[in-house]
Amino acid sequence: MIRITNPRTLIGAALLAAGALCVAPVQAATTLVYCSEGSPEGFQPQFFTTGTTFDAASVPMFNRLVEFEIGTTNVIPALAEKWDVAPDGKAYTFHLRKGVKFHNGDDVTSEDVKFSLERAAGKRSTTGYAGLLRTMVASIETPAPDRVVIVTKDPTLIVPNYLSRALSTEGMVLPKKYIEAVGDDAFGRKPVGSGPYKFVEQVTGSHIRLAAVDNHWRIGAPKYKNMVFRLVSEETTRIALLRRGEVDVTEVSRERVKELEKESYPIHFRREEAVLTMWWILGPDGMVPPMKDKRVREAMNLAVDRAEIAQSIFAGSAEPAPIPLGLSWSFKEIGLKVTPDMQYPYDPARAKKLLADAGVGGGFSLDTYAYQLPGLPEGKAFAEAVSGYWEKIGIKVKLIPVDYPAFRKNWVDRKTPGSIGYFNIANRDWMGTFALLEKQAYSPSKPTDTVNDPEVDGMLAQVMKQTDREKINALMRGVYTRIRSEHLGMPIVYLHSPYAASKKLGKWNPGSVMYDLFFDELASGK
Amino acid sequence: MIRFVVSRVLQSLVALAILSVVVFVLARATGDPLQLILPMSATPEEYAEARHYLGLDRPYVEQYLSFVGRAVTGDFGNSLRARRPVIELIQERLPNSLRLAAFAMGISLSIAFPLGILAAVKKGTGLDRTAQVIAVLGQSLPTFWVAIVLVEVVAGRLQWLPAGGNQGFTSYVLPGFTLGWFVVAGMMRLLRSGMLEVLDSEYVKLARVKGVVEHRVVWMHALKNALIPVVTFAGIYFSILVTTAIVVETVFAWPGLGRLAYEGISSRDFPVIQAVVLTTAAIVAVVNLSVDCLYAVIDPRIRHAR
Amino acid sequence: MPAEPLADRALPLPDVAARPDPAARGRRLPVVSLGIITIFVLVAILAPLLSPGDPGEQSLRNRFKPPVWMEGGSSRHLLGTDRLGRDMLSRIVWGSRVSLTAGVVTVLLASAFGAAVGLVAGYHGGTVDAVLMRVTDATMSFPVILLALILAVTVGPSFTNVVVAIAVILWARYARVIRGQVLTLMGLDFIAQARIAGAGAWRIITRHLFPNTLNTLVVLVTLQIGYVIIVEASLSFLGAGIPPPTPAWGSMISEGREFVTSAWWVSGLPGLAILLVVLAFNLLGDWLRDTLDPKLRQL
Amino acid sequence: MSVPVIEVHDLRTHLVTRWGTIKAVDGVSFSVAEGETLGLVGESGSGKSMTCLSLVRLTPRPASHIVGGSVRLDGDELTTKTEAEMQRIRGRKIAMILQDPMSSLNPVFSVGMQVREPLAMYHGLRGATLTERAAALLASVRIPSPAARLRAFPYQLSGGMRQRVVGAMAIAAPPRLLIADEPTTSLDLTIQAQYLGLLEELQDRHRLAMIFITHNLGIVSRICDRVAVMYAGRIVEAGPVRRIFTAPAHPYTQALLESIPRLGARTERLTAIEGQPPDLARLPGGCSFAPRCPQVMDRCRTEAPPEFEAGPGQVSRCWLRAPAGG
Repeated sequence: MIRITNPRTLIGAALLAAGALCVAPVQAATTLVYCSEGSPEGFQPQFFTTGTTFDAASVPMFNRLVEFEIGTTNVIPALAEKWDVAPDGKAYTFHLRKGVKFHNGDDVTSEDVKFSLERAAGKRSTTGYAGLLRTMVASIETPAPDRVVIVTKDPTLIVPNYLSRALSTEGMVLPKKYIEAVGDDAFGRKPVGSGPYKFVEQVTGSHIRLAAVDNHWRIGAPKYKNMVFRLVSEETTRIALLRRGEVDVTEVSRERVKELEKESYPIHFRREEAVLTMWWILGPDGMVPPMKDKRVREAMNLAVDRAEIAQSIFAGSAEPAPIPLGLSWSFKEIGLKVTPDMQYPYDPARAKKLLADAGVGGGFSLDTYAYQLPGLPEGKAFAEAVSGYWEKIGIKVKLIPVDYPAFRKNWVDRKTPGSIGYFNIANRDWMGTFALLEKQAYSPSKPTDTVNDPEVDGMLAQVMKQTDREKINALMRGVYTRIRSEHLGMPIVYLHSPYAASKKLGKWNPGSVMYDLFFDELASGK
Repeated sequence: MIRFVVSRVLQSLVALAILSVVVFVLARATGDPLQLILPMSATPEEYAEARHYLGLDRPYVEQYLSFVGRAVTGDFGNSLRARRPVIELIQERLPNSLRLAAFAMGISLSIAFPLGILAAVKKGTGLDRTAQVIAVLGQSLPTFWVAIVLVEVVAGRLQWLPAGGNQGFTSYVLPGFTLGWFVVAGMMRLLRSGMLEVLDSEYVKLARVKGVVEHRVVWMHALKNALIPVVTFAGIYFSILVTTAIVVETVFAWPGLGRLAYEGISSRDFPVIQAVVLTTAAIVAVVNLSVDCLYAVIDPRIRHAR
Repeated sequence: MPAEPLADRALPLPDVAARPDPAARGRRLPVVSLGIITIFVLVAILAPLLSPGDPGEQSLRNRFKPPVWMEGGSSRHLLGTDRLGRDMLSRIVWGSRVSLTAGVVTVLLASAFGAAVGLVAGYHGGTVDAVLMRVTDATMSFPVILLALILAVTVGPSFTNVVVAIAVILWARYARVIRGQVLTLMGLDFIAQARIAGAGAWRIITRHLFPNTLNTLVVLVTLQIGYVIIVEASLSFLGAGIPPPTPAWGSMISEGREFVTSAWWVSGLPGLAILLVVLAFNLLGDWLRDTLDPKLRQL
Repeated sequence: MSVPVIEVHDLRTHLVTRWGTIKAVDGVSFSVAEGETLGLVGESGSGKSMTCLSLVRLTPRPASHIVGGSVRLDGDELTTKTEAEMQRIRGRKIAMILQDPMSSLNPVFSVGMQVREPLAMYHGLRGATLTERAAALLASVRIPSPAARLRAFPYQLSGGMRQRVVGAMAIAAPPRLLIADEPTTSLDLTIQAQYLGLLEELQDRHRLAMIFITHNLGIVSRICDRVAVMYAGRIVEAGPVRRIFTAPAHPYTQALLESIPRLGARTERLTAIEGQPPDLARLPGGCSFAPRCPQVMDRCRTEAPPEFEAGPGQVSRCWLRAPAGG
């Protein structure tokens, strides 16, 4: 017969648990709080690929060799003050800014740049464009601590663009000595960069806290001493946080913009941030019937009322898009003129006729995957709406809700040819656009194709070898013209992404460049 | 008593072992995590290499045994997504989950107690029926909807309480209430019928006959007896709290285990899924065990048996 | 000498005065609950007749039309339209079919399996009991929502998967409760009688044990139909519920949750439907429990 | 006889149920003097327990109400007292021993806690004195090693022992009136006899007035001075024990006595009372026993009989006892 442990112990434990509620510091006015939907995977720019990882925290923490000018795709100096190209076009020399230090006090040297680029091209790298880096770069030399030379195998134009924000995070410079001393895992837990803000803490699933360094060449004396990234997946909650003044900037969905505008919260748009485009999953040998027939592809394009979708599903924060995979920023750069007649009209009658001509007037069955994507909370509603339009021309649509990873597997495995998927492709400059086309429209190598067309393949193959911008532009124009005229995909709308800000935030241009919200402008004391 | 505790511990361990197999299989059924880790352009060789690096190319039995072997020592491997030891992630999240669950338990008890006792004492009156409807309401509305309405109204419009995250004590109120209200009905039911039975018993009658004041009759003589069934079910409530928490954590941006599980599933992060399910189950087992002990504290008949 | 107590043969007079029954007496038949359930069941059965239109027909131009009694509402859409311009009334009517079926089917599956396990475990005892109960324990400690999420990402969300995912966890509860009851019953004389009379295991389980657990089953089933409907709604919220475009109440509320302030009816009306039905089932269950078996308070 | 401790006059308690209003206690009058024991007999539901609960105003609420009559304790009217005043009468002045010793002790509290409670309440005792007095109280009901028993929990005691504890609590004040509601039903025969002996001893010691509710006429004959027979909420016959047993006046009393199996008497079968027990919600207009009465007369069905004198100190509510021409 044994007496049970003192009941007070149990009760005491419960009280302790209830009482030990952690007390968070009060947000001072010197803190900028940004509220994000997704949670970052970690802080290793070369190991992770999700956009949220970099939106959230990496940009203020790290530096790249070069940057984009805000609101444009012009490459401007950053960590590298200037750079020159060898006459043969095969060696780029970057001259590093002097006196830049990592947050742990180490100097930023050419060794760090080399280390970072090699890490980005290395085996564990998962950045989307590591492959390109591997094939392009012959060697990286460090003739002096403030000078790094990238030698390429072939003459190329793309090195500076490549290292900017055009693509991904390859260009971010990490501290070699620190990483080699503490190892990857420790770096992931406590990252060190050379950006205007340094890492303070991360509470996974809750927030990331950064603190400003005293004075930084990018922003001068910081306006905000701290930057906090809060992770809140539910929109209603993000908006409530904004209303309560707990956050300064938050991602919102397009449908709630009007409501917030009415309450006079400033809304900042990243205009044409992405193009929402749909495509047919290819079979092992390309397009399958009935989509093999150009008329069916055109019919499906004509059946969708893009203006109405832009107005209703995207609450007016979108514009009809004319060209499949058409990244609009590059159009200017490559000299592609988009004329009104390139826009698909909403013409269900003609769509029906086209289907009849193609011998599928009685309709056919079609699987459409429905999923949400980061930046596309309307995903499922959008898929339902488009399916509704197709139903109206007699296509029997089966909506298959999945999460994106499951869809991606279907897409890449090509197990369900003919079914429909979509993506909000981030807008890019000409270099990024080429990379996208190479990834999704160049059939020889990739499982991720959405276009399988010998003519397109031929033109893209030439772009890779070309060093003359004019010729590249002409080829790219050709690719887009071909894709449009063959209806090799269904462009739907360009998306503007709204960010709601607190009333006291002030002027801010969030730009439109992927992976960067230009917090520098906000934080800048300049 | 020792025998009793030991056999309960053994039973829990067996259940956990069964669960570990199930969760191991299920986690692998979710799909290939490499699809998400590697870039879309990855070659088959890169896949093979990553698979080997992550130990996913070993036979399943071997994977399972090493999983169990290490799990016993608290090593759940590295998260495939965050590339950090899973145990670290759990350690970060678990306290938040436990605190929220404890708080929610507190809230639901503090609603269920007065309601249950009131309903029993005023049995059959309008008060009784109102109390029951209030309790059952919590169970009749989808938790996420209650949560969203609370966030929108109480946090967003009235601005009384924080909307999300763990920003100190006040942050507990809304999620705690949402979660707590969901289980009030069950607890109140137990208390009410327990109280009714007890209030009707001979010993309560005797207490009254002895001239004991009514509030002492209710709160002292009757309540301790009526508590027994409530305590017995604390384990079940706790597990309901922990699972329902996924929804509440999502709405209130609460960095708890539920969100971790959700993120783990959406990124096919096996080690995380496995660890969360096992941790949850272990917690439920521990709670059940403590409940059995607490039960013995309350009811002398159990304490002295065996 | 003291005589045999008279009480032994005392006439079976209803002993109202001395011992008022704890809960059962004085509680009227829950007319309101029964009424609500009957109405919704009828709506579900007669959905094709009652629904004013096709629940799937979209009209983006007519999105977010308010119900008829509000400003801007029209009699074409009595309860307004949702974000895709679909008729709310039609969707709620058809949704009753989906949600009620999901609730009922899930609970029936779970109770059938759970009761079987409980009966077998309780009857056989010993190793069989120990093994079955450990499996039950393991099942009970597996979070329902996690399992459903895993199933949803594995084989895709669907009506069947939702039903299966919930039932696969829910049965354990029935097994536990029924086993407990069977253990008590096994100690009673009539089981011994049946054994003496030569009844086999099957006969004892089906003829003697099962009927005696029916009350419990009925109460538990009633109480849990509501629970299942709520869990399904939560799954919809997490993207693992009955998928669109099937009109299920849970997914309707979930889809409409962003518009709580701007177009409350999109989530509010299906929310009201769920509230009414679940509340009705819960109150009915409470009443059944009090009436059929006041001892069943742990259900 | 000496001064009555309790005087009940025309007490009426009604019970509202879903079948209608039941007159559970319908005009009951009696009195009990110091040191006297009144036996209250009748079938289940005849209103015995309700009568006693009405005395301490603990009838089930909210269903029941005392609608009329008076209850005087040492001349003090109880029906008009406030609840708080009644609280101070219960246990202190009127104590009760309930039927089931197995369930009259709270299973989750120790015997000591439960015995100390009334002592603390009535006498304001605290600490060691309290424990001492509690032990003494247990000793006074012949519980061996009382100090040890105080630490025990109810389930560790036998039924007889538990009923002694209940008895001890009842005399903690000590009260003026002790109501024992079938205190021995669940005890076996030898224990029953011991317990009855104990009760008699306690009564003598404290000069208690006692009401003893029972079905068991054997017990009545052993310890009661007077008997009141209840049927359907009324006392149908009352009188000294000897009179009732030797010359029962009411046909119901006669039937009750006949139904006792006498030791040694080899009756072929027990005489049961014929007919259905009365439905209290729908009592017949006249005598409630009329439907089952073997000697029923026309008058019985229409008019309720008043009390008639049936012998020295004996009254009966039966038309058979009506004086001729009455």
